[in-house]
Amino acid sequence: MAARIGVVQFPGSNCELDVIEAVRLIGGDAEILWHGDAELQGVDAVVVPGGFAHGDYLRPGAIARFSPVMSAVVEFAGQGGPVVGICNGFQVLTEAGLLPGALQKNRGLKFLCAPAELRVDSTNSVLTSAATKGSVLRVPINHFEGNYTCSPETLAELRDGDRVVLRYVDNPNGSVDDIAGITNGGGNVVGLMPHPERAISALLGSADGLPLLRSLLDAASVSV
Amino acid sequence: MIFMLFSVQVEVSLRDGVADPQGATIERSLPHLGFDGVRGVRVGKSIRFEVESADETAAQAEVDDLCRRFLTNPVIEDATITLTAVDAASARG
Amino acid sequence: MIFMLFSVQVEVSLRDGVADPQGATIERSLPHLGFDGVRGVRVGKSIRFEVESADETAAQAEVDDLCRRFLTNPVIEDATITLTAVDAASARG
Amino acid sequence: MTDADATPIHRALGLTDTELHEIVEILGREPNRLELSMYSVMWSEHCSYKSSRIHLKRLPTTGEGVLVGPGENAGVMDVGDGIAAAIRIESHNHPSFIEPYQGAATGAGGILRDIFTMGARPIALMDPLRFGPLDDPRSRWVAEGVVSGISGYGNSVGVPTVGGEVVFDECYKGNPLVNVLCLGILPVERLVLAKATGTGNLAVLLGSATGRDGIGGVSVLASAGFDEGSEDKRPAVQVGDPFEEKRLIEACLALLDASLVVGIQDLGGAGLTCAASETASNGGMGMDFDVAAVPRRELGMEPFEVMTSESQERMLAIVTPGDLPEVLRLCEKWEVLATVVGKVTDPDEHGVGALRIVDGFGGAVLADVPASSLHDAAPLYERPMAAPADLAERQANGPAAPTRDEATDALLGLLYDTTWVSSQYDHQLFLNTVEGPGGDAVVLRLKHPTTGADTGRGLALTTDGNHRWCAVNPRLGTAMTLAESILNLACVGARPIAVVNCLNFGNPEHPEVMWQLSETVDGLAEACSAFALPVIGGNVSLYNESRGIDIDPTPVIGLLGMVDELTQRPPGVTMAQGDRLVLLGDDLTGPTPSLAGSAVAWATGAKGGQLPPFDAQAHTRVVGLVRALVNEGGLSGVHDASSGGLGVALAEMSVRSGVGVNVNCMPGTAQLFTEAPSRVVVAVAPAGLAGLLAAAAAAGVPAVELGAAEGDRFLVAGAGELIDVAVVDLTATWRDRLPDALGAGTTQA
Ligand SMILES: Nc1ncnc2c1ncn2[C@@H]1O[C@H](COP(=O)(O)OP(=O)(O)O)[C@@H](O)[C@H]1O
Ligand SMILES: [Mg+2]
Repeated sequence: MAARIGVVQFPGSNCELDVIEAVRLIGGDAEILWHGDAELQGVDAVVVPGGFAHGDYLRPGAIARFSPVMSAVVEFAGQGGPVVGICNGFQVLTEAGLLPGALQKNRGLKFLCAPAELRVDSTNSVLTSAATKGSVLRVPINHFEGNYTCSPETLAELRDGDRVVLRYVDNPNGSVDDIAGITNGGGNVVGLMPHPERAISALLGSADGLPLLRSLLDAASVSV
Repeated sequence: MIFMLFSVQVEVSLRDGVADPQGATIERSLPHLGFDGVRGVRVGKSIRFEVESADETAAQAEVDDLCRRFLTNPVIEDATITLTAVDAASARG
Repeated sequence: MIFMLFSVQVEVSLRDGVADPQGATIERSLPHLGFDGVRGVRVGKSIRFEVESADETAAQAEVDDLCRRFLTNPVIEDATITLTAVDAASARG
Repeated sequence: MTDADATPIHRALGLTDTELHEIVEILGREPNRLELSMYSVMWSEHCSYKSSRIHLKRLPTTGEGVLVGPGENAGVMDVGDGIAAAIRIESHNHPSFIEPYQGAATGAGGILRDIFTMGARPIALMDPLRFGPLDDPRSRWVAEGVVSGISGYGNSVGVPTVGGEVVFDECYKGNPLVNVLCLGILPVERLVLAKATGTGNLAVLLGSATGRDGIGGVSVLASAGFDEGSEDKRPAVQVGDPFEEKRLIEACLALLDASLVVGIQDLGGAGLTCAASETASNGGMGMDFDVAAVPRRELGMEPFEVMTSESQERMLAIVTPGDLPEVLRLCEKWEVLATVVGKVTDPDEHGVGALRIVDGFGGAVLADVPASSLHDAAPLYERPMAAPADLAERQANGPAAPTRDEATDALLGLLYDTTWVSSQYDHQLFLNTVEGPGGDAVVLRLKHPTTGADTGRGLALTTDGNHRWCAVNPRLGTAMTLAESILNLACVGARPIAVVNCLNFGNPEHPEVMWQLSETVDGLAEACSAFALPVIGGNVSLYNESRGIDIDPTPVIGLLGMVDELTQRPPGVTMAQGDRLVLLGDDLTGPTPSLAGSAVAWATGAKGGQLPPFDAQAHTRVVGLVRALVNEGGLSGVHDASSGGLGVALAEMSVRSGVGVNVNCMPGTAQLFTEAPSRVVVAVAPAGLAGLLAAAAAAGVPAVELGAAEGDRFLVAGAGELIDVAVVDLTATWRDRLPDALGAGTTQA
């Protein structure tokens, strides 16, 4: 039986179907988890996808983190369940306290939709376990608020704990320490600004998101 | 129970030491527009609303809580709250 | 010529009657977060900076102009300006 | 509009005395103020096309695959596999001048609603934009705000903006053009039209509460030019809410999927008046409309304000009473406000349905007009037209070609990279974008809208306008614009299937403008017939003028095409070290070509002359050859020579690939900068050269080997050196122009 990935849908989410398409492409099962349900329907992993949950009004993720589904996601993460937040999903996970730090407006104060090169700096996470440490992946970014910010103490913890999983080769948004993606202490919760689901085939310009998505599917399969 | 109406302004600003890309961008572009001598630009939010509460203490407590849990992200933001009682006559208006 | 330093706060708010989708969305979500009795939420910007000018009148004129030409679009926004002279000692600080 | 005002109310509302007289004829009595304001918005230029309608009739609108032509919210084509494509283009020019961010944002919002009204999921936006010159601060402010507005709205609403145009010209200084095109897809069987049928059915208003936004906007903003005095009209600005629109899209598509909707119409210009009367009259019915039931954002609104407000993000759905509970449940899920505001009523014995505005069902009747009269009885003007008096003189006065010494600077002056704009737009959402912004045309994977199944085919899109050509000769210029669009599609391996157009013109009360419009329509009609393409929709934007000066005529063409087998990315605007460069469509042996209407001529203010000749049959041969070559897969790069001619085409291939160019057969600068149609540069590996030239010969297409892609300099020579510049310098000029001018981040968001 294929691992089942639940993809959270808030009003205003927009990458949920793309994530589902990408997961299916690599042989996983994927389904929508409606934000108003407090149940995860027994999925093996959760993706909080990109988009503009609740319009990103007030702050990205500020309203979304109060949705019933998020209590269930927090509980699932606490039990070691794999949870990945992509772009807006990363913002939601930081607001929900599952990941430290915050995402501010890009340094250049512009929305940026562009290819980015990411270096895999740690494979100790559910999103990077199947990638090669030190390898460079071409994966698009698509955000206005992707400028990762945290306190010096948090940064030290992230570094010391090998928790910065992806770094930009050429920092596009001003993120501290070129951070593109981080994980929690357990390696089971990952947030990243780039969109691996957009890099799944040469026809679309890159297939470099596949090792990341495969890592997640592997992690999800463990619990199947 | 009688409720009182308060008019509230919350100024949400970035905490000291947190970089402010918006402020920096405005500051950088000002000389090109012919504005000199402006510095230290910081951009925050101003959120205004009215709240009904039993009394000023209760209102203040509710707004404090609202700011801490929702209106700010304490990792990077601070809130300054200004609370003003609205008299009943104007409240009906 | 001696210049004075002023600390300025500009509150940029949407003009009356102009829709404020952000404020409306925040207001709609509050009951779900357990906050009742809050209404009329309007979201604006708060911009703080310091400006050096010959005197208060000149400073006020410059900030007025800055608001009109750059910080707001008068078509949909109003600015409320608060100007405070900063004494020289603290200005150096 | 106070009673003390000396101007009669109808004139203040923009109605002429004759128009008032007609209203009295229709009603058999004097209209009241509510009725008058309803007629005034519906009979405005924006809603009634009163100046352009008689001309638009000349466009060919039928053809293979056309499911819905002009007259509905969007045109719809059958694209196979049970899928239909809905497409529409619209302008938001005047609002964008006044409030660039919101003007552009609400323009995007409006066109999206036109698409999902048809039952289609919007999958792509395109934004052909035209601004004043970059050295004008106000134009920079407008450009920055417009791009931020489209970015802010389009990204957030979750529809990728996959392409568009960015043009700067003096003529747009006081009147920018912000056109937006939207493409959607739907299962053929889900197609719905804006129709109210079934007596007793309910009209349900979905979406935002109604405020005083844009009251009088249609008549005041869209139907009169403006200059310094514009400030008076300012409170009419609308604010967009992409989050509301996103929920509205999801809710409406959910209603349609569940077959809960009899008819549906978006609220655009003329707001509720338009939606209520249009659905009723399209269904041959009447409607009782309860103005008191409309949820409001502001206190104290008058019925006429509610009925003409242009508050954004609203839809009117016609549903059966039995389905109402399920409709309300789905709307609640998506947090979309839904309110019953109307009831469909029977027409009278003559088949005329009445639109009655009531204060509560069964309450006072505030207005009572034949629903169809608001549309069908709208005035139709045959406005005077005249060719410009100095036409012959202008035509005789062609531009001179740049000298050898001027050539390098002339080329550098024409280059700019539009990535500054397109990188602010999500152009990849939905995983369809195979070729996005920056290519000759957009290519999107075609997946089934509900099952997601990949068809292995692609949709292609392009928007094109050329005000320079059309200023020189509106008729031929428009035909050449369509031809260029077709060639753009060929460069990505696509064949065209349908045309939409946005006609941006000056003041229709100027006879010269009406002549331009008429010529344009004829040029488009002729070209559509020549290429067997139907026009399935469009929009007309008039009064684009400032201080009495009209913009150059600017028809913008949107072209939809198909890629029949989408297995690889098109070669793109690029080339590889060592490639041979070949020009197709011209062998450079003809007489010295005209530079009339070219970018290089415009840069020196030379706006006369006669356009280079255009031969539709020769064009068709080039298009067929290029499409075949692209689909065979042997090219390493391809780019048509359009704005800036061959010089700019080669330079763009060079900067995009980082490879130099060595061309040594250029007879002169005229050949380099002419914008003669039907010319394409292709890059091939040396081994492919002979085959390529043979294919051109077999297709009857003139061709010439230009030289090589090599080194790190951009060298063009012929009988002597024309251009010599390092690729790094060429690249810096190209890449930095927009960031340098517009670079500071947005403060308008
Ligand atoms: N230039 C044109 N060519 C063809 N059809 C046009 C043109 N301009 C407008 N139309 C058609 O007229 C109809 C009404 O347009 P419009 O009033 O702008 O629609 P809406 O009510 O949605 O704003 C549309 O179907 C549109 O496609
Ligand atoms: Mg419409």
